[in-house]
Amino acid sequence: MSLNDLIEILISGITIGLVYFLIAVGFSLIYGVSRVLHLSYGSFFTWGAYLAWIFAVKLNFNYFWVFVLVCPILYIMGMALERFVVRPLRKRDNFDFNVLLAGLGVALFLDYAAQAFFGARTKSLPSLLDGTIQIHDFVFSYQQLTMLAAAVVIAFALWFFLEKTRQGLALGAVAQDPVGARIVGVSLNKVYLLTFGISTILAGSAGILLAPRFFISPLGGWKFLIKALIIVVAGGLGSIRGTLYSAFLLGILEALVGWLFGLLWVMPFWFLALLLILLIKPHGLLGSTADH
Amino acid sequence: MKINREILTTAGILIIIAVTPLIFHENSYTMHLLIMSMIWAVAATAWDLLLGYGGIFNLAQVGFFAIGAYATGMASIHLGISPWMGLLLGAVASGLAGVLIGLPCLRLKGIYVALMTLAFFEVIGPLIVVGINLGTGGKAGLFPIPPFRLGSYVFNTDELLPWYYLCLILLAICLFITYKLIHSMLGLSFTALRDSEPFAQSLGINRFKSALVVTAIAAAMTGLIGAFYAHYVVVISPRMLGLDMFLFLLIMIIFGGAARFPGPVIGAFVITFLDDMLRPLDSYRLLAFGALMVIMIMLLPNGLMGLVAKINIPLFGKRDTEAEMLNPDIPKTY
Amino acid sequence: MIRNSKLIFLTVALLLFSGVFASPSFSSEPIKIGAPLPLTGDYAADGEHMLMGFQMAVDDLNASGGLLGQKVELVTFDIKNLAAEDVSSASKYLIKKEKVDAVIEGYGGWGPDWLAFGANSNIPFFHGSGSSTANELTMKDPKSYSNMFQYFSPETDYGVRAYQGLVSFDKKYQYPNKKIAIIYGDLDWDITYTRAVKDLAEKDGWEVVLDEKVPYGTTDWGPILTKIRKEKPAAICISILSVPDISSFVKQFVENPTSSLLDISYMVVFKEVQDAVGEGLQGVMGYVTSYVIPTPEGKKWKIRFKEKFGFEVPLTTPPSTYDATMLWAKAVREIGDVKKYDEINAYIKANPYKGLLGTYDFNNPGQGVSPSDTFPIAYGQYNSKGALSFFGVDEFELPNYMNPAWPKK
Amino acid sequence: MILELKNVTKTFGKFAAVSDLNFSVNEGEIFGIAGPNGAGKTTLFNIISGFYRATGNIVFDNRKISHLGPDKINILGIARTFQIPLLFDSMTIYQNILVGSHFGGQGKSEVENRINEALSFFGLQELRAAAVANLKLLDKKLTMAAAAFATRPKLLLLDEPVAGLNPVEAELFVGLVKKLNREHGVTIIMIEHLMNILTEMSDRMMILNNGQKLIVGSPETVINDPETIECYLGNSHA
Repeated sequence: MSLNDLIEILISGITIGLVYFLIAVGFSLIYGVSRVLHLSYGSFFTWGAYLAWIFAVKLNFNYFWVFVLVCPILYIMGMALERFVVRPLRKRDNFDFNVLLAGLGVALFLDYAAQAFFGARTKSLPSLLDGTIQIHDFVFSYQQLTMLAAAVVIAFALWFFLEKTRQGLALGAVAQDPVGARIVGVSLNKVYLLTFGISTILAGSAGILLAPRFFISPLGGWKFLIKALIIVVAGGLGSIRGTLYSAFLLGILEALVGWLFGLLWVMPFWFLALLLILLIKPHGLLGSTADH
Repeated sequence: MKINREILTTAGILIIIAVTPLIFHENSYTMHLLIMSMIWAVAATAWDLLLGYGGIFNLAQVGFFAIGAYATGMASIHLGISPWMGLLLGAVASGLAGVLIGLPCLRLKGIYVALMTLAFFEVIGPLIVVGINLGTGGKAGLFPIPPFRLGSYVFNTDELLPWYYLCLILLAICLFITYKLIHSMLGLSFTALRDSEPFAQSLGINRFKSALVVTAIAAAMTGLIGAFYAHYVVVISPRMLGLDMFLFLLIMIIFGGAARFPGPVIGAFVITFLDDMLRPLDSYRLLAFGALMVIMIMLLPNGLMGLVAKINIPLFGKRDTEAEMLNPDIPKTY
Repeated sequence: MIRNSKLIFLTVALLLFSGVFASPSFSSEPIKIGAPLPLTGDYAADGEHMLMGFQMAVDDLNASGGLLGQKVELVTFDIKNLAAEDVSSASKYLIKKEKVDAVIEGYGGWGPDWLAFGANSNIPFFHGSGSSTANELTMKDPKSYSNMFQYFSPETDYGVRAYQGLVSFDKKYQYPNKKIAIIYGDLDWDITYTRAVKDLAEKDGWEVVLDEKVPYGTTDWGPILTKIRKEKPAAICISILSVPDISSFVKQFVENPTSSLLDISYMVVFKEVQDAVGEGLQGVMGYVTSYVIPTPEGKKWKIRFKEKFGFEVPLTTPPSTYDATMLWAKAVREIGDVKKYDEINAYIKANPYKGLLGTYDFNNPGQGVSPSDTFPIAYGQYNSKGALSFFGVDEFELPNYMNPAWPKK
Repeated sequence: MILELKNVTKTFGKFAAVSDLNFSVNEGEIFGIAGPNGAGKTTLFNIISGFYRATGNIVFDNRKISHLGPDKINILGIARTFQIPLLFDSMTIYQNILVGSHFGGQGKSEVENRINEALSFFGLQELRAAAVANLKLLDKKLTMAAAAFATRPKLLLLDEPVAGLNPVEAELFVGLVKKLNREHGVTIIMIEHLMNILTEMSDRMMILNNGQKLIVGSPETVINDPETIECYLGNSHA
């Protein structure tokens, strides 16, 4: 393996990592704050892309307006899910189990609703920016760079929101200790609503950003949901920083395994990596040890 | 064994299944649906042992089904072993796989078990494809898997009655095992762990051991019926690991009632026939199922069996209390 | 809340039972055609197109007074992700319950599955698997498979055609080396097809520098592209029957291309790939399993299709299911009784049928069509307008060949 | 000496919930633990009963137990209750106690005896077939204690057993605890917020603050100790 090969593999690993971070971050947030394993997350990813397709392709809006229009819709969808499905279940026994299954039901519904509205055939979104740029021997597409920029912006915005705003701090408080947070006057329901809204925006935005690269189909979200699950577990449930690390770790692993053994071996190796991480650190790379 | 609602319902179901061919044996499609329902009934019941009774979110159950099917498929095609041995082999192979998966996964807690086993489930398909040199048949699958023989009689696809009663026997065996398990001390232990893990542990229950044993048993039952499935449908391929079976089994459990033995059996029959009835809806069918799944969870969390439990039948004395419904046969005296 | 939940129940119940009553009833017994199709799941997109071909055929038959004076009715069965038990259920449902008089499927069992379930009856059974294994199995046991007809050429023939297509550019393109990269999905179809390409290439002295199987669902091609850029092969042949997979491959390849001719096999016909990749697709090539031959009837049919469904007919899928339905209908008319299955089968086997895509000739031990002058496999290339241009059908004259969009380095 | 802790420390991240704790409990005594919220009392119980792994050494009945899991520790003879009733809600009272008797108790032939004894000791005979989900708090707490008792513990850890009970119920419960100690010789460690109950019952007491031991001694010495007073007053000012 020459140095150039290695660098090229690293670049593709990092690109894959970027994709995975964008996909997994909202999933991580929602589990961290509300302890909901959100199995319909992948469907919102798909719906984000479909909504963008309506505005960008059918109505010919530019991407700025697409985001402006789609984000509020996603926010409302996420809040509706929390308010009408998750919250009623919260009061009952076996919350974890029921919410998991309800999530699967919602996913099934949303996916086939997408097929009913948009048809089963694959759709595509135009690139945000076309073209490539060459640096030394290596070529980057603007799409890749847009994704990088988006990942940085999202990571920074999330950090700012969680660390510097009142509502963000409330989210953090609930994530650490729901009972304590309620005692100091945080409304849990409001925080959960907010979390679902924001995560859904994150899922949908990832869908929009990645659709030019991966395309949209009604069941297209599942593949990414599964990957997001593995990433988030490996990183430590609820830890955004852990998600960041494990997304890149597994992305680079994917590129390496793909290069050395072939892409067929990627999933088996991922599984092995996950197994190893959890055997050494049962709560993932940066998972909190006091997880209830 | 004290006669109770669970036994009555189960016996009723088995008797109805046993006499149904008197009416339908001419209608081979209905017979086929009934056989498929029985297959799903076993798989759903075994899964419910983990999800409902054990509170163990093992999402790799469909994987065990495939392992059982592949064990017998590969052994009977490549090694020429008898399909009857194949049934046993399927159960053993899946049981072992259950232990192997359980060893790392069950040391984890709650939701981590779900994620780990889901990851494992996702990796079985790729492993089957990668293992083409070991005789898995790769993505195309294995074909044709030889049928059962009884003396000089060879089971064939034109005559479904022998398949039907063989499947019924397997179903009855699995239901008996499940019933006995739920009402054994082992059953009490994993139900206790589900209800309150810390309290159960503080009273001397070994969480890991209990979860491992029930995982192995559930996997073995699933593998057994997976092996039967392989011989019955003649062709198996990694396509069985798609989302369909996964989701449908869950819907069956929800519909019949999780931890409401024999709810999943009822769920399996209702959903299999409902799915067939809804065929004219084509792709809207799954839209309806998604909605149905959410509505059931929201409005009828204990499923159909939860409704059965509420019915008062004067003939059988007063209504069982909820707790007795769950564990009526735990010995009152030793 | 109680009223609310009742309302929900009512809605669901209505939704559920509307299905039961939706099937219309006829006074006289209609003739039923069974169509197992993937209507949900990963292959639903193709299922939709197959269904359109059937709808055209059934409407045409009924508009002309039905078949032997009886109305023709299509019975579909959703085979989801093509799992064996769904294929098995499909056969039982259609043959045993619905008692259809023919089964025609688009593709869905990859050959052997259909043989397993179709051979139990003698009703005419058409499958479009394009599987050489299916032909071989039929040859071994012609008696029990006498009702099975494969109306697509097997994948090995496409391999031959694709290889001929690729190397025929030698004069115009001047291959910089004799290296070829072969990438394929893990379906039997992909494996057998690329194996054929590989064998021919090696015989001709090409060096196969990459021979890699990839899983379906691959949309990040970085590691593979790194290998390609390292080897710089003169030709790349990739076969994976999925729009997202192939589109992302081309898109990511074009971002930093090597001077290789790119053959994306059958996926060249998909309009979605064209929409997704855009300009980058210029010069990409591939074979076309079949296409509507530009006769007057063919042209008329294409116009009718557009009027009915509102878009240009996709190249292969709807005309295939249309042809299969019509060729069966012709045999039924000739025999004069839809229930005389053995006679109908014998007729279909003995008499070639001229359809939209060419002449279907099942008169061979495998009972499958194979490519010929009258049943051509075409080889095509995207031209700069984004439309597909065919290369000569009889000989490779390459009238419209153009260099790929990416620069030759 | 039935239980001895040496240099026991438990940290969560940077926060030390219990730090360098040393104390011992004598066989047959009632040992009370008090301290402000967040002092590490429940964490200490979780360490002793094996739910948390801590550094340091714990010896019970001449055996090192610091590396064992909760089930093993229970079988060696330590049982516990929880602050909030964590019962098996889908079962009857009888079955709740059966779990303890079968899995925690020694000698399988004695299972039924242990259950009956526990039922009658805690006055639950009448309710034995009742589902626990709908019981009132007192009965839930009694069931939890009865199940723990059915494991035949040498040492019983009670985490705020009377919290949430009215004075009459609390008195009943306290009486049962004392009887358990006197008649069955069970050593008891008890966490309690209400100082008057604790001083009345305990043979010795310990005050915890910020995960550290402030003082151990007889109730009188502890309650008159200036550090204890400051700790409680200081806490109430905060």
